[in-house]
Amino acid sequence: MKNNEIQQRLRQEAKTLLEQGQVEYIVGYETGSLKFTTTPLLTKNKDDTDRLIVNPFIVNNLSVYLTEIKGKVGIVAKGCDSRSVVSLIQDNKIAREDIVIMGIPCPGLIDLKKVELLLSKDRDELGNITRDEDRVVITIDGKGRDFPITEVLFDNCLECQIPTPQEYDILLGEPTTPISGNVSKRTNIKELEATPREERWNFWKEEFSRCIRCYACRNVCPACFCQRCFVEESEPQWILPTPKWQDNLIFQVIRNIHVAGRCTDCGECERVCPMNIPLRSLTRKMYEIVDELFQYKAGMDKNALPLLTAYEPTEAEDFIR
Amino acid sequence: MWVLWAWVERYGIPKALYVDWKNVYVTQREPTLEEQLPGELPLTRFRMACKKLGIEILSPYKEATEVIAEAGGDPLKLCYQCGLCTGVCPWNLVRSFIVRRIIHEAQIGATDFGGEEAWICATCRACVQRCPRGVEIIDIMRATRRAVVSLGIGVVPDALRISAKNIAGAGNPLGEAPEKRGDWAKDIKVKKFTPSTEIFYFPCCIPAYDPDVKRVSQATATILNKLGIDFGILGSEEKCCGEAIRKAGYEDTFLSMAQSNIDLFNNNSVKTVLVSSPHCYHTFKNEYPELGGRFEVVHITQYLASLIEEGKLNFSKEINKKVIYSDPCYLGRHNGVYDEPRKILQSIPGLELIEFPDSREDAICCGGGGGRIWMDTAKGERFSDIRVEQALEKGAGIIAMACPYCFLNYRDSVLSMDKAEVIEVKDISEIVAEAMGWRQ
Amino acid sequence: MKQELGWEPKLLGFLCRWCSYAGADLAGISRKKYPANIEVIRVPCSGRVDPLFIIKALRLGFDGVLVSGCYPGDCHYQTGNYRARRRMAITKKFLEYIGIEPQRIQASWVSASEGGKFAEVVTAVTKELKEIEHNQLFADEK
Amino acid sequence: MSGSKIINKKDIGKLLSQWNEEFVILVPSKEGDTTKMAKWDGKDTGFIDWYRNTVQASKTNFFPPMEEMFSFQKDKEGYHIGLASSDKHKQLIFAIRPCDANALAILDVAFKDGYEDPYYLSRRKDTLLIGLGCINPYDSCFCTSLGSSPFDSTNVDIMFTDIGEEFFIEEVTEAGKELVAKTEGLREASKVDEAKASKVKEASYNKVTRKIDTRDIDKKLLACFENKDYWEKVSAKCISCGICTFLCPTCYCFDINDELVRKQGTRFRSWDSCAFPIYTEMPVENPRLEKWRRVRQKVCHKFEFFPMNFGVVACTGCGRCIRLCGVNWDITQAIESVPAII
Repeated sequence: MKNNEIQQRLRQEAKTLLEQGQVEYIVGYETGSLKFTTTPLLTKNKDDTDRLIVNPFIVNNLSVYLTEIKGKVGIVAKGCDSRSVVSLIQDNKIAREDIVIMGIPCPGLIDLKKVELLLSKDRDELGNITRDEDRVVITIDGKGRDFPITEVLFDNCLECQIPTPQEYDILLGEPTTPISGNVSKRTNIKELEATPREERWNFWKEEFSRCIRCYACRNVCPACFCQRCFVEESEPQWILPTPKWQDNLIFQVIRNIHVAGRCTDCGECERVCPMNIPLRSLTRKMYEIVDELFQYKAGMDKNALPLLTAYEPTEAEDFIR
Repeated sequence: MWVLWAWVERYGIPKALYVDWKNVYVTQREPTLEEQLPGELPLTRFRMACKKLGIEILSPYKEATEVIAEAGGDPLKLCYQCGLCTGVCPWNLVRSFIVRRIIHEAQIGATDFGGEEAWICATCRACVQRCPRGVEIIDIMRATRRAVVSLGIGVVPDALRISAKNIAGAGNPLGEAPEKRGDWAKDIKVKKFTPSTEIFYFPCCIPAYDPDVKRVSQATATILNKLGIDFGILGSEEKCCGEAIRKAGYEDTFLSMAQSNIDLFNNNSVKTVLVSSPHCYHTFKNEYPELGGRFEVVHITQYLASLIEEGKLNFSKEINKKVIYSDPCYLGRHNGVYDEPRKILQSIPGLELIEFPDSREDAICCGGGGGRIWMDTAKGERFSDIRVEQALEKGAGIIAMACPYCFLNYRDSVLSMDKAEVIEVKDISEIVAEAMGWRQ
Repeated sequence: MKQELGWEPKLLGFLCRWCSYAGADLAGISRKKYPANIEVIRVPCSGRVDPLFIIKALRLGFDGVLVSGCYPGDCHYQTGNYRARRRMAITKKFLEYIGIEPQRIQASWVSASEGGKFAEVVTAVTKELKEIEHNQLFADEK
Repeated sequence: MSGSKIINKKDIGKLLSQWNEEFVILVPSKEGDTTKMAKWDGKDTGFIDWYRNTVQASKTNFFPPMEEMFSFQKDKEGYHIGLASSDKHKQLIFAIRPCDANALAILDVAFKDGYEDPYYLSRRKDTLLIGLGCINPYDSCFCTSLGSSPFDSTNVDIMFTDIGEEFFIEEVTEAGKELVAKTEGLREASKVDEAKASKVKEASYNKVTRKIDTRDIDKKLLACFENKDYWEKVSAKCISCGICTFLCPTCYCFDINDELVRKQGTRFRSWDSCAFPIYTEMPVENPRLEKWRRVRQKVCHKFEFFPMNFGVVACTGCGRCIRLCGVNWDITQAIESVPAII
């Protein structure tokens, strides 16, 4: 099914959901105000459903709004998003019956930063970006240039094993298979693990001295749903709200430990960071640790206990004396 | 329109018109196109006529907000909205009362006169004491209430209106006959004050009239008689000190009460006034001097403490009870009197003095100040309930009072919580009288 | 920076009060010899130890953190140590990845009757900490 | 214009090193994968090609994300306060965009109102701003709708205009004239150069496609201040992070914190944002807890309160809040959809 067929069907489904009163809100994507961007659309009004779109730029993880919206919600969810929804259900933040999941089998999304690096041109200087199967054609002032899709997809899309939503009420389009045989460019977990300890620490020290603590990584993440984050505690004040590299580093380390078993590697934290700190090199590592130690993948089964509340009689205790 | 027309015909076009009610010149209808363009409000034909004739409309709102801003004075401009006043206000223990927003509204002249918020404050001074910028929050509350009372741009709570009428008429908030004001002392040998008498005892209206609180004035008189102190009362000629009515916004009623009292005191060349109520103490000490009433004011606890110090007052009877003392706001926070009452209680043999969790500067108000004593406070919102619970937790046998308003509130709380057998509410003068073998 | 010879590592121990703390007590009573580098914080259960405590301790200058609790199954609160095990597992791996020496984060099961084992654990941990250099992670702070 | 000069792009390196003797030069530079005005390394002038506008505006050089106000120590006699070493040196920012320069003018108003901020003003005082007009504005830029333009030289000392191989230099302020007079290696601009410059200016003015109508926007916002539905619709997708406020060149809110370690400590000033719920957390209440109130505050501060208090809209149309927002919240859409006064 091509994108616009999925889009038509999505609009139809969303409109009927609103008309029949099955849901009060529809959360989806609409065309953004800048070139090649999309923006979340939260609406109660059924006419707005005509603005819903599906294209290779629907990057936001919309489940972040579920903890905020009161009432029944119809949500458009890609593979990683639907797992975030399930993870929220596992944590009892939302009830499964309040959510209507319109699943979209995700073919992988185009990372505009990679496109800009590839062509050393900014997003708004590009003519058009069209994708067909495993090629992408980018036109710059008239001339079309053709690249393999794996050059421009997000790192997390390249490494994604579960592109089709597992938990859905409506599946828009046939299930897709993961993209095979690929090496992610920006997330350099292997290289970092290879470098000596001292260098790794200094690498993170360097990166986090740029952080300005805008908390976009925390606020965009559906797994970060605490009412009051430990960063905002003043008695005891574990870390300072000032962007010193030590406090930034501790903030990011503890945030990753808190979202362990909840993070579905949607890559949003790295995408929104205005200082371009490679946060996915942390979240992906935690994702792999959790998978390696406890064979646990976030948001796969809505009845499973969250990672850190469950335990097995014998597991992962080689480091304990 | 006709009145305006007739007036203009006779006197010519006035320069300005002072209008009481807002809806005289703004209506609810849709604005016409000419009004929409410059962003005007829809005007009545009356207002349009005035506009054409160039008559300026003076709205009471502008005047009232200026009065409030003036009352706030310079500190009001310095308020940086930190919200500390809301934090320390006892009302937030029982309901939501955002003092910060009221002060902000006063800053930008958007005070809500019609609302109920203006009448909640019990003027307990917890906020003024803590305000980092020194904003006189009580003065702002008083100015708001004055605006509503004098300019009639809001609704005054009924209980308050009745009490104000009583004070203006009968000189006491309870509406009792002025002649009977001295009756509390009929079966105690108390002489009429003459210029030669040393001390003039001025009981507040409540201990003078209220049957239950009469014990306080009678106990005080008995103590003074027992110690052979030369004192007198003027009974029916005394009028209410007016402290609470001024805080309730009835400025002119207060001024007339104050004037009559000052004349009474000066005619009888009163030198020192002994009072039972911190509210009288506050008014006589801080507000009468500007109106010409200069005399020495002593609260009963201060007087008794000085007597103990001079060794003139000693106790014959033991009171083996745990007594907890509640600091009245107008004695403590407003006038800084904390130690004298405690000294008296500690010098009574057998008496164990204990303290509230929040005491001295942090004492929680009983809820009676600023005219609140006459207004009804909803069941779950009475501070004295909280204080009685605190006292019970501490295992107190007696709650020692030093103010008639506190006395009333605490007594009501103890009764409504039906703990009358477990804990008693007594004024310090009663306790002292008992410790001197008084019949009670 | 060649650290001085007489340098002694500072070790912070979170001991669960039901088992490890009692074990440490027993080690003391039975005069077991073990280095005095450890400073102990008694916690109700090893499950109480938050990764934030660990990284804050490292920031304050401790050279190592030992979290010790009851053997799986003996926990007074039934599941406290199981949870601690999972949390410590991911914390240790993640902090290693960030660039903190693995020897700085230690965990052990010490039951109330194992005074000897507690002494051994502390000796072993102190030896390991001596091999690696002083905690320089947050050195540039006051 | 009299006294305007020309310099070839290739000689920019020489020009900067000439100025480097007297000033500390800040140029657009890449720091990790983000860009800001940072100290010139002495040779690299590659920024002329890739530079459109930095991610962090020049506000960061005067009002950094975090600065040490003073340190304090407690001992027997009491507290000793040590003022942070204010590095007194003459500074020159090369190639600042007009929108950032205008923003600095707005920040000056804010930091002088009522209390002169020593930290910001001391840095701002001895700094020269060398503007560089935009020939390639972003699609998110809307400076033309705020009375400015890609070549607005009101708040810069010298204005550079890129006319192909060379830069057309115009002096604006006295300090600018002095500096140009002192610099060698510039040739007089001819009529042809001037024509070329004005043509380039004209062209880039029209390249700014995004428009908003700010005619009595403050009255319109005042009228719809209580309109909860409108603000809820506008703020629905916002995730209350700090990107738009921290990277906005005219946002100046800050928070003050002390770091205490045993007997000594330091007081820090760091950025704060009205988008965070705890920004207005007070005893008992939080007047702006709901998201729609916070988004309303962000828009109204710039387009209503600031114009009413200081007469100028506190936005220069640099477009950072649009292109860097994680959910593409667009302030121009918010302003355009403000309901007309009824």
